Amino acid sequence: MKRETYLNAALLLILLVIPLWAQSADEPFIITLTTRAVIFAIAGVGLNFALGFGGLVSFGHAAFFGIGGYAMGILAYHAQTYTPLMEFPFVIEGTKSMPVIWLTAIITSALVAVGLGALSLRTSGVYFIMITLAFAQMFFFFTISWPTYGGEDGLSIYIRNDFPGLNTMDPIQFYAICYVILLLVLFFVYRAAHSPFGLALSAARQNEDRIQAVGQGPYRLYLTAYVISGAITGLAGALFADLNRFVSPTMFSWQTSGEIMIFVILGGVGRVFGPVAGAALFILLEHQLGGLSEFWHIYLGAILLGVVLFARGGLFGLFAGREVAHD
Amino acid sequence: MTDPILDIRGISKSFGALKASNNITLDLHPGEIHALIGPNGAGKSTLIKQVAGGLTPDSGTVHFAGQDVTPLSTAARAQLGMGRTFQISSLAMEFTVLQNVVLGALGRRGDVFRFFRPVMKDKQLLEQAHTALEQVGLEDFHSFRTSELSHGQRRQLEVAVALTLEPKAFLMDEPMAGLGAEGTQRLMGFLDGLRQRAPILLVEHDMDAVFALADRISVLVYGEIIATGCVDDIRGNPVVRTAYLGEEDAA
Amino acid sequence: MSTLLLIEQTLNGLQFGVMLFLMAAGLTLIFGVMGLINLAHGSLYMVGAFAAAAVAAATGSFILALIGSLIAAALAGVIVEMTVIRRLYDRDHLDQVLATFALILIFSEGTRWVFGSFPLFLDKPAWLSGTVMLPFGIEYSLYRLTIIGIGLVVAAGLFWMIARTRIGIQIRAGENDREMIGALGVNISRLYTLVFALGAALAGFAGALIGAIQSVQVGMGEPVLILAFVVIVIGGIGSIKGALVGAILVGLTDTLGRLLLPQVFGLFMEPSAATSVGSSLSSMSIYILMAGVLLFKPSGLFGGGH
Amino acid sequence: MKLKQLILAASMGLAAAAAQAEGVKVGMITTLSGGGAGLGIDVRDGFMLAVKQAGRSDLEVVIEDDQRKPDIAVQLADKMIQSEKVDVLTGIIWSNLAMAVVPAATAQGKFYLSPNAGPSPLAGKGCHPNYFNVAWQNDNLHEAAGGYASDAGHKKAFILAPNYPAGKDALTGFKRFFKGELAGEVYTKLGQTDYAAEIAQIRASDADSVFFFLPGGMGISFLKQYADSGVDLPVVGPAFSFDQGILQAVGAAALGVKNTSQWSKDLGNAANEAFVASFQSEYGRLPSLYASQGFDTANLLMSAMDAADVNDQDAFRAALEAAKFDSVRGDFKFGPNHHPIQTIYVREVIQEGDVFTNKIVAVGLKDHADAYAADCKM
Repeated sequence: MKRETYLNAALLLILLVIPLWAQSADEPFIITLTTRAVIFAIAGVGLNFALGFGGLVSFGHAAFFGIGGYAMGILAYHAQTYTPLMEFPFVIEGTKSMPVIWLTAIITSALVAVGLGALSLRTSGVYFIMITLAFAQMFFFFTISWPTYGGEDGLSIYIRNDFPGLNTMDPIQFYAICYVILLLVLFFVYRAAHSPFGLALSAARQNEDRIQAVGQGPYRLYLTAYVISGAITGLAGALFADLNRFVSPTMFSWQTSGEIMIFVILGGVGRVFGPVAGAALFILLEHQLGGLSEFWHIYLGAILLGVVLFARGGLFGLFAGREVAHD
Repeated sequence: MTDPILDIRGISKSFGALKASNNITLDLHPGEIHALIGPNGAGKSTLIKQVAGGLTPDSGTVHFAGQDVTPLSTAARAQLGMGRTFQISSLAMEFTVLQNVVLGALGRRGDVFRFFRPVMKDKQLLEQAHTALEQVGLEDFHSFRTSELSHGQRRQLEVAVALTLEPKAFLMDEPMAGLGAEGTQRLMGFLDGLRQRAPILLVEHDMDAVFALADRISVLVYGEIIATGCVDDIRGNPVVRTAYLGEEDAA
Repeated sequence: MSTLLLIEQTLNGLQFGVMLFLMAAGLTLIFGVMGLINLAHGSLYMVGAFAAAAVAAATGSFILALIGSLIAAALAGVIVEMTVIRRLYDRDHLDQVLATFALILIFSEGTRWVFGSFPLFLDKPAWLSGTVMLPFGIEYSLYRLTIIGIGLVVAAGLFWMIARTRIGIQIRAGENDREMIGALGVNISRLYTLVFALGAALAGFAGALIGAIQSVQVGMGEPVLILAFVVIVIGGIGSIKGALVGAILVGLTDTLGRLLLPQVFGLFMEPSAATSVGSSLSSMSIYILMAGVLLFKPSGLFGGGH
Repeated sequence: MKLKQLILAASMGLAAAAAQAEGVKVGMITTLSGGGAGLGIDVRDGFMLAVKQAGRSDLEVVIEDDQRKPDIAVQLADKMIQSEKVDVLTGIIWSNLAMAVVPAATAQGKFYLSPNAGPSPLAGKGCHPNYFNVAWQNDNLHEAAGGYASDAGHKKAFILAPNYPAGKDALTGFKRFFKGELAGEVYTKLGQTDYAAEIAQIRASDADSVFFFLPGGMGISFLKQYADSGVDLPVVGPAFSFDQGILQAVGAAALGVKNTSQWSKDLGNAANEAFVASFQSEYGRLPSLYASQGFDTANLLMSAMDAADVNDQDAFRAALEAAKFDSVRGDFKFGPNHHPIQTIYVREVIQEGDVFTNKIVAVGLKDHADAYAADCKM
């Protein structure tokens, strides 16, 4: 067996044991913190699909994270205030149902990703990094100045949305939902990485001439990867909004894009489970360093710098060695 | 005589004042190896790009298998059956040897937008891949990472990938470059047989190889075809001797 | 709306653009020569402003403060280049983005640690205060006019340096072919440090100039950084000429957009809604401009093959 | 998790006569790092000064930094409620963070005392019996500025604010009390630092006065550029751009500007004089508006602790409503929606030696309540 497999299993186990322990020790906040890590992990897995497998360095994934968040915020807000979302040409009501919200988040993010991706993928390299950043900034400034849904104040949803048969306000039950979604997303991404599409996408990242020479255009591959990536990150955004029962334009900020990128790089670019490790480590650092000093960002910066300079390949690179080719 | 598979009709391409391709006409018939030679900077790479796609000529057309492919992308031309190998190895270096060849077979089959089936367990693809590896003699190396291959092995792998595409014609850009004498011999033997499966447009520096293999030779100098003919014609052509071979001797 | 206002706003747009150019020039040089995306460029801008504020507080001289900003930012640039940046040249953009993002965190919190959480005081000198009358009865801030002047002089100096001096030749060589400058017998690592220090000094200088009419505070660099990136992407990364054109374009779009968009919407909407929609759109205007440029020229207006 | 939760239990064991069986645990979520940290630090220092002076053993304060990020604030509130099991929350500076935290906290039966933010939904339809605002409703200072501008005889005002909800509230508040007409109304980009375009519009308009709400660095930038523009119309604004923390960074550019505040360091009551002196000796700087609000919040809380047990929510709420403490603002009482009814003063920026500060020059609105109280049903 490969070491990477052990590491993957260990990660999933840790994420299972910690909340269970916290539940028995009556430390609900630890559960909330772990939920946060799991949701960030989903966002990171989403970005990793474009960045790790497709080599698309998107500095604007906050756009999808935010869209997912606002999908939740807007639907739940209308349900909360008993006002229809839209009356013409047909009535759309708000909803408090999580599955409906997730589906909306996924579809909306995917649609936006089709548009943004189709435009952004005309560029490459630094230009791609910057145009994705610019699109996310457009969403950021738009939501800040768009009064209907709270502008910069954001939207508060007082009670978490519903999932059939569960009490979502109970931290451990909400955690269970997020954990299962993470598992599903990981399963999908793992399969996709080893599928025909995954092989072609990876080849396109390594060598565009090669993929063209075997008769496949890289643009469609990239666009598909970008859309899937955006949809997953959008789903994470909806969960994040439900965790906080709150959405605001901060979800669209460029720092959010940077953080999602950090999860991926900390964990290991192109490793299916990399972002899970990265997000968990990030939350741990934030939590531990925050207690050390008011100036804890300095330490965070130093650690990030250390990872980039000396631990290439992130945590997975450190513990599982160079990626083994899949046979 | 049969219709040519590849028919390049009067293509020209300029970069500013530089005429990289000047009214080039060239064709490739079934069963032949047509070699394209010329000194450095003659415009061979520019010509190959216009044939394979990626660079649109200013004027003129490229016909392939009876179809005008001038407006088509590289990928579309490959789909039609243009099997290309590159001057500088263009392989997915992180992949294993087998993955690279499976990629070729997959590209040929065309169903890349499948997200759930493990591609490396696809019997049909694996079979085609292994066959191609055997043909170029790389079967023993199938589990090697591509970046671990020697220069010559990468060349062989490029050919193997091109084979999986079951092309109607091969476009080979200096496949012998960097191969040792033994490697060159082996590849030459292989190409010799290959021409029966599909004709080859061969851009090559190695004169011995060209004269030994080619059915016809075209000489490209300063963006123009100065001569086309069989090996003996070219050998005896005084224009070619001064413009090209003489230069080669001096160097 | 009067023509006078339009002219004054155009001057404002020009001043804003020229300031952005000081930032963007360094950024684009560093990318052109070393192939490095430096997110921490905004931090150097901040370092310049804080150094100027500290020197001005100690000496009371604005000129000394400007010199202090140049030295401090260049020094910070040299230190960062030699300790961190140097290791990033042959990494991919992803590593560069993350590492320089980490540098932002370190710079920002470090500055707050040293100077505290409250904004610092930095003012223009008395002899640059007040307004001047320009032709056609335009009353305009002397200081802003000075910034435009300084910016144009710096731009001219940069063009001269690149076109005429030894170091300029090396920079151009580096932009075209990174291996070639090694072959020319140039000490590459010294050239890189020099270019980085030059970019840093320009950013710090901009920070000091602008700090005098804005607020010297932690985090002041990031908004400018993003704008500077927009500028160089529009202009074409690596091109000084592109940076200048892009900077002026962004400066004018932003300034005139803020003035004109609400008025345009006022033509067919009620006033407060027009103000609101117009302002929203104008805050997005430069990003729309950038997306538009990239759609038609995917490597910027003057972009080469990067 | 260890150091920052500066847990401050008092040293003196001899508490007041009405000591309770068990103490009160307060969770303070405020901005201590990144941009805008100065405000949070002032609130914290003001609050902790009052706690220290009282020297109680039954009051425990847990402090956390929200980094001015709503999601972090929500997470910290969860932590305070779930793990720390606090009784009372306080500390949030920004309206958007308050909107993220307060409704959920009060819904879970916690008291929330706002030392700064007062978004309008929480004063109107979204009010809650457990939510008390010790500072002001967001519109208050702007309303006073509008009132003052009319009193001062200004007929045409040019008004500007950032394009976000608090900015819109500000202009609405100003217009509510300003009797003249508007020469222009401009929304700027949030975080904008260059105001040349807006100043040019002011110059081109026929305004006779300028009102602006630009908190933090935006206000510093605006004032410096305005002072240099040659436009010399009188300026009115809320106290946020003129508080002690940033006035030094603006410098002489702010001299003479009128600003409205419910507090000023020269307010002549005994509690305030003692507060200013002790704050200065404790921290070596002059207190700001925010520090005074933090100080008042702590004293309000402790006055309620003296009167009732926090576990008896109704009694504790009644004790908070009574507001029996010596506010540094002089008289202090709550309206029906738990927002202050207070006098708002007009201050002028002056120079005292090397230091720029404010002095009271007029009363803006006396015993002013907010406009949303009628919407509050509780």
